[in-house]
Amino acid sequence: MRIAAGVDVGSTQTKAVLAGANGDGISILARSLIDTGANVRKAAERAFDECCRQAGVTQGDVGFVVGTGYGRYNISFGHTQMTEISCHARGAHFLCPGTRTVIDMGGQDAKAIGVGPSGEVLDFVMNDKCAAGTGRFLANAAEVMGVGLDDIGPLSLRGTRPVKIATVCTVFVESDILSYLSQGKRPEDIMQGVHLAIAKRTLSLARRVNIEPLITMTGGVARNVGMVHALETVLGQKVVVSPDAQFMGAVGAALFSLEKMGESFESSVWREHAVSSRN
Amino acid sequence: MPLVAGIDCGSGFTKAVVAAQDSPGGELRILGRGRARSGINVDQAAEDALIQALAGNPKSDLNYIAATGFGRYSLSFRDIAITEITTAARGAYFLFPQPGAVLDIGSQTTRAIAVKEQGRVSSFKSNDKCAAGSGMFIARAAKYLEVPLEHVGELSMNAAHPQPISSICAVLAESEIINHVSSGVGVDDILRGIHDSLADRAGALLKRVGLQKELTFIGGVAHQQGMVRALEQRLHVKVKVAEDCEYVCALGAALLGLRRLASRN
Amino acid sequence: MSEYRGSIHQQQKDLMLDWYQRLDQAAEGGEPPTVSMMISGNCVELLEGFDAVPIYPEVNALQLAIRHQSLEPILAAEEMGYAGDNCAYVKADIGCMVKGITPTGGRLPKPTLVLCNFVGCNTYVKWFEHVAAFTGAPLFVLDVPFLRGEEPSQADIYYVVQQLKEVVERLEKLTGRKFDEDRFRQAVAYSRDVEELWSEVKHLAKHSPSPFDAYFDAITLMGPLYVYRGKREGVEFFRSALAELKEKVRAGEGVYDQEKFRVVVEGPPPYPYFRSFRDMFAHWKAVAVASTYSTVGGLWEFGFRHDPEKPFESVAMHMLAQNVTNRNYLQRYEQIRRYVQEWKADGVIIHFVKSCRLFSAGQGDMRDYLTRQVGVPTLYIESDLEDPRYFAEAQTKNRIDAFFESLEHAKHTAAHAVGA
Amino acid sequence: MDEFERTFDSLPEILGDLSFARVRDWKKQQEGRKAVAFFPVYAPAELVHAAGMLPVLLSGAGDRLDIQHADSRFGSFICSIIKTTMEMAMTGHLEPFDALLFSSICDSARNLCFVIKRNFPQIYTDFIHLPHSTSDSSVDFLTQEYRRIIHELERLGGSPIHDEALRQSIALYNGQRGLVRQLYALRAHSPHLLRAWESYLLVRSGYVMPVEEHITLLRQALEYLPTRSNKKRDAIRVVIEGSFCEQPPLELIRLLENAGCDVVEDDLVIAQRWFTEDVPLGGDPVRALAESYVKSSVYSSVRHDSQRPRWDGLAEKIRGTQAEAVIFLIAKFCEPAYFDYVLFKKKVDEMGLPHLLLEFEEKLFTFDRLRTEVETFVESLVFD
Ligand SMILES: Nc1ncnc2c1ncn2[C@@H]1O[C@H](COP(=O)(O)OP(=O)(O)O)[C@@H](O)[C@H]1O
Ligand SMILES: Nc1ncnc2c1ncn2[C@@H]1O[C@H](COP(=O)(O)OP(=O)(O)O)[C@@H](O)[C@H]1O
Ligand code: SF4
Ligand code: SF4
Ligand code: SF4
Repeated sequence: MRIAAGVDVGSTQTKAVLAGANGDGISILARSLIDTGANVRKAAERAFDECCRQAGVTQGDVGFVVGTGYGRYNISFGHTQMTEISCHARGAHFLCPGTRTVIDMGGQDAKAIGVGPSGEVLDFVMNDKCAAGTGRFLANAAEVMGVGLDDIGPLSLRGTRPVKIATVCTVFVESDILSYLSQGKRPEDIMQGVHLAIAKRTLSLARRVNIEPLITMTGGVARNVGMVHALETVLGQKVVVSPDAQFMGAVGAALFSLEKMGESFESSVWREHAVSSRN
Repeated sequence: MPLVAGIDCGSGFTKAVVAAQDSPGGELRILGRGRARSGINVDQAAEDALIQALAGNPKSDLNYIAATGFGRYSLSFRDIAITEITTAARGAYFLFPQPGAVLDIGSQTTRAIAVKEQGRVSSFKSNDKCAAGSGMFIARAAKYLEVPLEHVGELSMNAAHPQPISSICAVLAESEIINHVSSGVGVDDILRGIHDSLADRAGALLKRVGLQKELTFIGGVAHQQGMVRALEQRLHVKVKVAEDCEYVCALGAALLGLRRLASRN
Repeated sequence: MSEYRGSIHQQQKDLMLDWYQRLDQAAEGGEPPTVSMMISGNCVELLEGFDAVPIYPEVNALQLAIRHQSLEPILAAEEMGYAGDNCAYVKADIGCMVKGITPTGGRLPKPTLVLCNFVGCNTYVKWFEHVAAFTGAPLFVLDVPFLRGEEPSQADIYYVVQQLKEVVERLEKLTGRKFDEDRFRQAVAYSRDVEELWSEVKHLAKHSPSPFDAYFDAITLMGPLYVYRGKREGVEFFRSALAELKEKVRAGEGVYDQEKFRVVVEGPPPYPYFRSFRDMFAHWKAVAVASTYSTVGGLWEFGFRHDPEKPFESVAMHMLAQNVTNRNYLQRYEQIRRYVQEWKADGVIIHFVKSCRLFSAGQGDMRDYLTRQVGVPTLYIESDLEDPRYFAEAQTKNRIDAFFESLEHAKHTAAHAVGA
Repeated sequence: MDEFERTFDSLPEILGDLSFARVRDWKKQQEGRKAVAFFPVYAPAELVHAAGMLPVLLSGAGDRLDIQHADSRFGSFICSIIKTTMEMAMTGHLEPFDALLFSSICDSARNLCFVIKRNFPQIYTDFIHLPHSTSDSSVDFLTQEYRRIIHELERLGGSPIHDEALRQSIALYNGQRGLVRQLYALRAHSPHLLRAWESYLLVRSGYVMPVEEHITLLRQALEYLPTRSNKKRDAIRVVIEGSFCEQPPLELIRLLENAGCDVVEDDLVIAQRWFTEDVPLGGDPVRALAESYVKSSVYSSVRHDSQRPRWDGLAEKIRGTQAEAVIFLIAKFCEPAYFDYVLFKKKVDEMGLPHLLLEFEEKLFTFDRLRTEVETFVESLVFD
């Protein structure tokens, strides 16, 4: 069986996936997730090692590695790089067949991707200059409220009278929340307000691409049930979430790796790509 | 002798100044100043700040209370509400009596004001949507660089190789800053980098209202010498800082309060 | 570097230099007379009748941007009160005026006449109003009715011809010169020849590989096209250009050693990042086989020619219906569709420039038309043509890479279906 | 007579009604007759009226519609009214209309016209080129252009438009415009009798109700208002300039007044005055209408006349009303207004008047920042 890897070096967390292909199709062999931290290069290596360990293979067994995410050019062992946009589309197409729209909410950016019938990117928009409405916004809110990341989602679901969050600035939201707390508002209502605010913000951006079903949410924030629910509320449509949502970029990268292995390495674009990335 | 209070209900801190003036145009006596975290109960914060400012005098002696700042309308015991832009201009002009540009950087807002004779506002521009240009940015940075806010100023003063901050977002800048730390960049150089980026943003606003050779810098951030230095170097201007810079709006309010009082009786 | 550098690039430089010298000379002694005009649907032929020289503020503005000098005048204009969202061409031009910056290097004369031939661009009317207000130069607004239908009506043509004659009278008064009708007719004849040659050049891009880039290279050829269209030098220039490019076709030489993608580009380029923008395409060996921007000054590849038999009418016709800016938005859709299909393109790049609502307002709908109706992959990116502050290099590269990755992937899956 | 006061409460509903119920009703009553919507700023309503159709101004969706689809058609840096109009079209709100008219006011609006044409081919959508020059040939041209529109309307309505009918329509609209001028004169003279937001409602309602009804409304207003017992306010007399197309939220207009401004002149929906004098009734009515537009329109940022500069027009307004200040109330991303601001500002500075620039969007949620700016402006004038 052919083994290939995808490594998604995100701003916040680094994800690696090993995928294998044999006669009866493609399967995910291992996945690993670590905080990116300051040393991007190291993070990528650690994530990759961890994957190989899980799968019980050596790096030598891995035929091809595609790097993606904002830190993709820092991956020393990658054969080539691809944008997270292509990878998320590819991954979603594979794990959630029929996907036409991908909404990726990561640590520091949010994207919407229009996906074609064969998993190709039709169109996309991203917010990467302002942390408003990203995972970071939520993480901040959670911190101010003294709630763990895993709990904010469930908490917000319990809200009944969501508060109105005026600001979208990740910094100023603190003071909003604090004043609501001291006004005696219930944490679940505040959290629901926060989630809805982000959902609105994200969708106003996402609507620049034609949002069509099937809508798949990817990225770490997809692990937040409250956010998924908020998106569905604002959209008025169902949103699909794969258990591997946060790994979607890495999965897509791994799939591309397999495709690369399936063809000769002479394809000039890939070469040039790999070279240009080093300098 | 009329006793007047100016209260600046800022988004971060509430500041009060109590002043007296025996005759209109006569010499002004500042009885005291007070400062309290704003929180949500504006009256409470104002009360606390006012008590300090009254320096022992009973509150009942006050003839007039002028409220200013973001929370001015929430202050129940006010005689008048005036915007923080008007009061900033008045206060600044009182301290440095000549027309020119005034820069006010507070917790959540940055303002550039062009001031003309008698401290009248001729034009102004403000930024209150994005934290990247505000005192909050520094306050946060100081927090996770584990530097007390009071020391931010001189640290950044001593920066030898300011570390530019490329991100235009206070939040995205944080990961950038963390990378700097872990790659061994000095805290002072990082803080100065932040001050430089703040100075550039302030510069954009100031240019819109018109900036000459000099600039009066007020608001809490003016405490930070590093910021002052950054402004001087990036904008090539002489920066004048009022001592007790974050009380300037409260002072301006008190001054206008006195005028209203005079015109009343 | 990837792009084509033939002898015509030197010729082009020389021609433009001559032009600037004549402007400098006019700034010196007030002779020859000069007329500032908009590039789009310009009536440069008319000026020949007075031996007058055109001034194209846009050309100056874009030169400034390419040389990374546009920000200073833009900021100067914003300090005057122009909004961050005003067309940056205007801000750069006005900014230069007040700051005494000379975008061309040489001096610029105060125009004998500010001729506002705004075709389709309302912003242009404001621009020239302001220029006139700030310089005190006389202003003539040549009101070109926007193309509401497929073709201009008799009333439209009559209206424009009337005004062209008013312009002639005005210029006779201002220059004290008699309008030379024969020179005018001669100029129109030269234009016809230039258009014939230029159109042939455009059609060479149908070959694969294309001998030149119909966006980036076309822009370098646009200077002579607007300044020298009505002159013999123009005819000679484009004759040699055509010969040179034909030779490349014969030799099978393309822009890149191996042409990988053929695209159509809509919208003006980000001049402040012209070089790096081009590299982003070169990186993927993607060549533009056609572009709408190169038809701002005139749309000739579909057959229109000036006609010395009907000089005034054909000039009017050109202004009304044969340049991309005065044609209606749906005609631009149609133009792009023909490019995609007749020039055999793999995709379309829409470059939204915030300055220019004429080009950009509604490009989302255009993308909808192209992807759904025409079924061609379309990339939509935003920046600006003059203001360097709106170009995010990393993000733009990311988007362009993602686009070509998906084209690559589509070709690849078409070839042999691997994966899911 | 305080039942008239109640009209001020009812009008916002009528103006904000995106289902255009009144238009639907009108069509029901007038079996088979058509309604024609036109995008700001100007359209020859007389032609539509003479065709027996109902002319209605499309004035955006205020804060009553979420942009869900329009953003994907019109990108960043485009004003709100373009997007809300597109949104209304894409969400079926324009269904009551049989025709849409646009004109050459700005590049965004022009492109919107053709985008709508593509997406809604069933509606007759047309673009009127209003000349940007004032020569006699411009009058000839516009006459031809109007004849073209008349021809299209005749096709749409299935019956010819006679000169006599057109003359009657012109006479009606002359009357309406005359009353609006009186209304503005009243306000300029005694602003305490008519608040800006009230006159705005009175005038703008003339764009959605039949002109005959509107004339009645204006008559009643002019009768009633002088009898009001409001007392004079100590406020600054300001001219509002820049809101000729996209309209500010009503709350913003109120905010200006509460901050201490008396609005004595404004160009909100161009105050529907169009022309500086009545359109002549003799001769060829089509030509008369064209001539009035070319030669004697009230100035606006989307109409160009190198003979009579707009900034002189603003100066006249200021002098005519003894205004003490100018507030430039400009829609975000409105390029014509942005450009004119520069030369308007130059003029107002020369006149030594203070001025303030405010940017708005149809839809605003928080007014705090605007309030602070207006109050500061007022304070800078009242505190000596
Ligand atoms: N269990 C969880 N519940 C809610 N949010 C989570 C959880 N795990 C991660 N996140 C969010 O996901 C973000 C990281 O997502 P990711 O897609 O990896 O971002 P990036 O790729 O930019 O590093 C974090 O900022 C965090 O807010
Ligand atoms: N002693 C100090 N040293 C350094 N910075 C200070 C000091 N005091 C206040 N600041 C800065 O000033 C900001 C508050 O300024 P202030 O003008 O009071 O804001 P506001 O009026 O909006 O509440 C804080 O965010 C902090 O960054
Ligand atoms: S608004 Fe807040 S989150 Fe957005 S860029 Fe500014 S600081 Fe960053
Ligand atoms: S708006 Fe567009 S066409 Fe008009 S001047 Fe600006 S760039 Fe040129
Ligand atoms: S508001 Fe201004 S930019 Fe928008 S459509 Fe109206 S005139 Fe054009």
